[in-house]
Amino acid sequence: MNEITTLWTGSGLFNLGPGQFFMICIGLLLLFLAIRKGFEPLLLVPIGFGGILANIPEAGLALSAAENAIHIANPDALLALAGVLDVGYQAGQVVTPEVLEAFREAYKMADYATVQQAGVMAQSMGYTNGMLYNFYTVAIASGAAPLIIFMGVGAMTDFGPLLANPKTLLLGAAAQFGIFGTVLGAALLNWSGVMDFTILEAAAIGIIGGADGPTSIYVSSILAPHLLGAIAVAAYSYMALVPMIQPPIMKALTTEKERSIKMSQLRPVKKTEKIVFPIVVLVATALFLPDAAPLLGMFCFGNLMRECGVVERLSDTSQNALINIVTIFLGLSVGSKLGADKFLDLQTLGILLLGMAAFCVGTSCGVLMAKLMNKLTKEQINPLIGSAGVSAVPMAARVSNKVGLDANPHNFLLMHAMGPNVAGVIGSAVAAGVMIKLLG
Amino acid sequence: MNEITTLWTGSGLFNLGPGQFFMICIGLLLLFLAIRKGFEPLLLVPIGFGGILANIPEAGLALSAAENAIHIANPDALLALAGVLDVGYQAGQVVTPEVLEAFREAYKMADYATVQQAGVMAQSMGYTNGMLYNFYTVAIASGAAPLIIFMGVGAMTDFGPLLANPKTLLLGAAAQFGIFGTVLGAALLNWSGVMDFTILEAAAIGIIGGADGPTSIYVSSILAPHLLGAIAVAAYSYMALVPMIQPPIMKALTTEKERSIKMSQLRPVKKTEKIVFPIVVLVATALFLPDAAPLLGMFCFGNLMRECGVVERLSDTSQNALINIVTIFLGLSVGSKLGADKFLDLQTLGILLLGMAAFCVGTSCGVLMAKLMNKLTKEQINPLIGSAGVSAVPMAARVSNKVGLDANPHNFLLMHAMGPNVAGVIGSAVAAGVMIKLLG
Amino acid sequence: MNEITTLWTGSGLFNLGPGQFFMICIGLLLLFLAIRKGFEPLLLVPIGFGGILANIPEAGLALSAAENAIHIANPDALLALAGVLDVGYQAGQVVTPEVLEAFREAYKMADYATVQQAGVMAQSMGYTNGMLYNFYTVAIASGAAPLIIFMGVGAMTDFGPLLANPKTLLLGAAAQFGIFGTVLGAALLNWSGVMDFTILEAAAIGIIGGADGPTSIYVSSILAPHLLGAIAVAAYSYMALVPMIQPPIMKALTTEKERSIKMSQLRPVKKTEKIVFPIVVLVATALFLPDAAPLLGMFCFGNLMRECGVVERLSDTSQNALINIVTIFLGLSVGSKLGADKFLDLQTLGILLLGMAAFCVGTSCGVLMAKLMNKLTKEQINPLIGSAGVSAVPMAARVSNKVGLDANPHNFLLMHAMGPNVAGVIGSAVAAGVMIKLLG
Amino acid sequence: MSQAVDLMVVGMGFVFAFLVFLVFATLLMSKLLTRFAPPEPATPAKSPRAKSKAPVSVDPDTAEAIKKAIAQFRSRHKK
Amino acid sequence: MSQAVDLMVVGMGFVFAFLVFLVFATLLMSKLLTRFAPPEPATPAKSPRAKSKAPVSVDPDTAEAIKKAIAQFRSRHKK
Amino acid sequence: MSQAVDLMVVGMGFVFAFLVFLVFATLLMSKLLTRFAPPEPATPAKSPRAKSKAPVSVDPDTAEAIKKAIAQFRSRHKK
Ligand code: NA
Ligand code: NA
Ligand code: NA
Repeated sequence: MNEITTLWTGSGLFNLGPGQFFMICIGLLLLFLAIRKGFEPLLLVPIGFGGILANIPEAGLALSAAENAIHIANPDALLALAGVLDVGYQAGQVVTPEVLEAFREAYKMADYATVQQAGVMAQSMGYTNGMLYNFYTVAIASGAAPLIIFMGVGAMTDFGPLLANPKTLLLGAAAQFGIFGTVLGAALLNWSGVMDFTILEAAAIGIIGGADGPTSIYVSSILAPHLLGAIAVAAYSYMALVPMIQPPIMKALTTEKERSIKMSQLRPVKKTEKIVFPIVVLVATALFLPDAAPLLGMFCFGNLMRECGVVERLSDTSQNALINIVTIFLGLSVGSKLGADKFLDLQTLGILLLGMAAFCVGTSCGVLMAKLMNKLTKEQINPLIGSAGVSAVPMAARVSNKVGLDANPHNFLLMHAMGPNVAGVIGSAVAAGVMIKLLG
Repeated sequence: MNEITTLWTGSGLFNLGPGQFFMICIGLLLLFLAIRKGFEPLLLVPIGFGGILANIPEAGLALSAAENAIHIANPDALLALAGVLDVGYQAGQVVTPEVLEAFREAYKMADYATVQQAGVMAQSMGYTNGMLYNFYTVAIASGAAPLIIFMGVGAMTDFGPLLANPKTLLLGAAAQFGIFGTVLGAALLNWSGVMDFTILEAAAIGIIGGADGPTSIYVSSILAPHLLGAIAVAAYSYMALVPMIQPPIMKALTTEKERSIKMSQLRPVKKTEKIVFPIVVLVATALFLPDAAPLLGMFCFGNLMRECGVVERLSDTSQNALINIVTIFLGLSVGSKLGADKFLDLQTLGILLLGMAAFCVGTSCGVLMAKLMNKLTKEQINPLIGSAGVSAVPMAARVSNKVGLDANPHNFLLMHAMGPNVAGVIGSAVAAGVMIKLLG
Repeated sequence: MNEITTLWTGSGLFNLGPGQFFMICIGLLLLFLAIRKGFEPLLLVPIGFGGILANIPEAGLALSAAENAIHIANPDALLALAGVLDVGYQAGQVVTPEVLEAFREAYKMADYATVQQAGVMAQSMGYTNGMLYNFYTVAIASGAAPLIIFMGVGAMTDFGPLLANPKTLLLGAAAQFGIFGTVLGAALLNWSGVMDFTILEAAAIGIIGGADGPTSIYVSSILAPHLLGAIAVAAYSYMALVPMIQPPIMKALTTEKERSIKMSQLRPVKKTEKIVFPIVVLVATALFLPDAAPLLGMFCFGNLMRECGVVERLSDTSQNALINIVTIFLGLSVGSKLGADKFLDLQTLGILLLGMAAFCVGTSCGVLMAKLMNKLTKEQINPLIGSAGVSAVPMAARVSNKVGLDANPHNFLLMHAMGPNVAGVIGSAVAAGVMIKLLG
Repeated sequence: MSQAVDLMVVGMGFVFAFLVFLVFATLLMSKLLTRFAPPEPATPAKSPRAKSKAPVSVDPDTAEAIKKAIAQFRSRHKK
Repeated sequence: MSQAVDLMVVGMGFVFAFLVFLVFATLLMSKLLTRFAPPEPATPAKSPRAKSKAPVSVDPDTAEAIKKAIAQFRSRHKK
Repeated sequence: MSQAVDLMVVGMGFVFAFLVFLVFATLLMSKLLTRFAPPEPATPAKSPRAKSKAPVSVDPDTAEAIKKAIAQFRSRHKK
């Protein structure tokens, strides 16, 4: 019976390519790391699962209708698309892999209007967008999901420790050196001919050093969407590795005596200060860096909802139902970018290496900045809280606390480290705004 | 005053057709059954209400902008649409009911690109999509809502009983005979000339026998969207009737002695087994039936979130806020397909009859399969749990338990019946995938 | 370095216009009123914050891709848009402010198809829709957000007091005189030449008198979207001012003796009555005013979910997670309409004045209607509950209660005032339907 | 101008007509339900939207206290 | 007609094949996990969807009672 | 390459400038609020995101226990 052939030739077993097989293994590895090792599970479980779904052969879940039409390679459909995509394909021509590659390449290079038109044409011929492709379009391509998550993060953030000691903002600034240093590193790799990175790609990779998931995803969705999968995976993996990456660096850059510095207790902060602070940040953004307005605006909005005390309902929802819903779809959408053709590339290796470097540089600069501040002002700060400036809230602050306790079992740094920790969130959003302004 | 005429000629009383009146009564009946008789209220309350809304005369809530433009029959608008839809209508021509019918028919037959173009044109002339039409587009036409609900169902499903006794998967397989038997029945009706059903329609109707709401809606949205309303109503109604439909069949096919078979207690299941199982199902799907990947993928994703224990937040949200929100819009959207012109058709009668047959056949095959398994293996299973293979979770399992208690008041079958019950969900998703692969 | 110039010429400080500065202050004022004075914070916090975001110079958060392209004024982009928008602009022509104004004007006047085409073209050239513009499109332009909020309001409304004393529906009818009186007022202002208002604008402004946020937003999104920002701000501000606006009017129109009238206790209401009532309202809407079907349909649907007792899950979600999520985006979207060019206009002043008048007229007519009813029937009602007919649930009912307690410390009117209060919601939805029917 | 007058007359007329109809429909409904529907315990007319006015949110402190209370209750229960 | 027969044969065949495969895959998985995975406290097989059937919603009355109980507990705790 | 160097210099410069501005703006804000705003009970600086780290989810067992505790509390309360 014909039907059996259809089922067999359409099965995954028949079509599984080595790249897809490898990527499914990567997806399973991410699930393992998330579930057994506790690597940022809220994001890596959906990302890993989405990555597996995206690599199921023939399912085309991560492809648009036009990409599915090209994959299925029906001659009539190709002929119709050839006109739209401006590919030299004629009626009756044999459909070789080279021809399909030409279609794929043309689609990848096409502008917005052409992509739209190809989509309408493919849908008219009965092809449909894959589920993950739809999720990606709605959640990430629109820019909405990272911003909504950032709003929720704002609603979960307490700026109290930062307000009690505002100069820790400078630690959050210093740690952003990881971002720009990485851009330089990527440019160096490119200049030396080891790897190919455009300046846009370099900037998107650098933002991994911000240690802030939604910011990384937002920036790379604008500057380098094709690297989004690798960048998001690197960002969340390294954030999970913070307790392993940071302590050796922190110890290498500080003396036992510095690590034992006791900081004075934080002053109490008034409710009004907490209410006004997000508005101050918003106004500063409006005045100096409008391109950071989406990220910092939503962040401040979430924080204002939290602190103002009159919209508990909205604050609760943005911290719970809304952020959870968006996280599910954001994760699956990121997974849709883990297709074998996009991920299995030398660039991914570069991204992983540079991302790691970014973390290390950011950590170091935070610690060194703290030591520099100690040179300049009388009131001493424990340099261990400098490493918290990379953000990775609240993991990095806990690391500062733990390393501090190792040096002095009575020295609790957690509260002090929360200041640079949340400052790091602002810092990397500012860095993101600068990148988008200068390159976007 | 002119305004009074406008109000009166635009009122429902003035325009109410017999079909609309009848369908509003059907909507009220569904509400009555849901509220007073407890027929699957979570779905039938929104569906019934949506059905009433869809049949409010002149409101056009279930119509697209282009359909609304055709309904209002402004000559200029018709002239503009005539070009797009390729209808032979000329400036100044009298707008007879036949002309409007020609427009409607052309719109129904139009491809995706034409529908888009007609929509843009109608919206340019000030017509708007009805509220329910928008809901349908976003929730069902995109495929999203049934899949998200399936994710939530996955997050609510405990595979423990199935893992303790995996061979009950076979009962879930046998019960799917209801699906394919119904396809055959529909084809027979068509062949004998009693009713007209294409093979696509037959397949969409058959899936009612899967006793799984979201699967039915997903499949019919792909294979036969014009029957979606009737199919969804039939599926949920019969699921509610399971306690009435199944017991007589179960008793007719089993002896008192068989019904009294006591099953050994289920072995405890390890947490790790529960975590790995959804991944096993996903991999099996990827290898053998990529077309079931959206349904089974989302189902397994939901279940993995539930069992992995590290994403409680996401699991809770997908079981509560998210599934509830999507259920509301899914229900209203299904209701939008209860328009008089689509529902009041001989086909609907056929759907109701065939759907009922599907349930009966599925139940019978589940029970008979259990008896067959008892013939082949030593460890006896109570054939009453076979009927639970149709899914209709957890109603069918409860029916098994209740009928079992009638035969032996000390025999609790609930846990044993949950195995085939959840196996039935997988079984009908697999059947759905086969249909989509071979016909979609 | 070139980059510094880019940052400086792109900064808010460099580009801030006086209009934007003023509107940011308005946004801050709204936040102050919401947070410190408790002015309808659930809406005014998001609206105020959205208003600030919308006025951040150069960020273009409230602009579409095409508007952003026009703002940036790249000659190539303008040339491409000139063809679509039919603006007389030629290659090489100097881009003067007048030219840009011509583009803006053409875009504002363009029909749906042209706007779509300009959007695709602008996106092809790399411009993107602002975040708030996207929110507005999805939440308000589609009509979805106000309707979903209305569903939630329905799920929060108890019609018990109204059912116990149905003739209080008449008080809810009388208070709608505020709506139509305001339309007349706006027409008078237009006729006398003081201000320019079309009849559509007059109708949209009048609905402020309905004292119902979602209804106001829904109606103005259909009849006068350019006034939506001012209308929503006026509606919510005056609703917050109800405790200040109403008491003097109520006292002026009643004698001490009338205010002391004691009303007999409300009869208990059966559960079934509460279940059937929303269906009665729905059927009445279907028969007499299909154009009110979206608003009243969703309202009744929410109320049915609340009362039917079998879909608690859905009712809870629509009262909590769903309405909160939608409120956040509705608020931000309304804020996107607080752009300086739209808000800083003589019309806004007119809207504020007329809105205030609408509230006063509505309050008066409610009270006078109660007095008239006392003339005609034997069973006396306290005229203070008449003012609750403007809706503004539950604030207006509390005001009735408070003014009543001033006159007679043992006279609790709260329950009695809830009847006209919820009747006012129905009344203004009916008025909205009439407007949309006659003018939409 | 005359359009606004017409709108007011027709609009207010319609609003009144609709709500008067609703008064009678409601009275009729209540009468029918009282006569034909099975007797049930009537619920007293409560304040609308009351539910939403008191959202039950449990703060961390309270949650902790609850947990302690439960632990205590359980330990007592076992004895 | 013959298409429907084919669909039934192939479809049911595939469904059975898939689920039989799943039976063996599951048995194998359980065996492997029992052998290689670290021992853990096994959870008894519970009713599916049970969680959703009993949504823990706290009504205002209960909430108030909880708060009182906690207040009482706290005051006792201090003594 | 030179573009990357420029980006680093300008970028880090801007980040520092922005956050230094924010330090002074914050200090000024705190000073103004301390001087002009009405005195209020200051809240101690708490751990950020703490709320989300301890999501109050009540499992069925606990819920049941709560209900029992409440019932017990109520019956004692009546006495
Ligand atoms: Na950071
Ligand atoms: Na099934
Ligand atoms: Na009103």
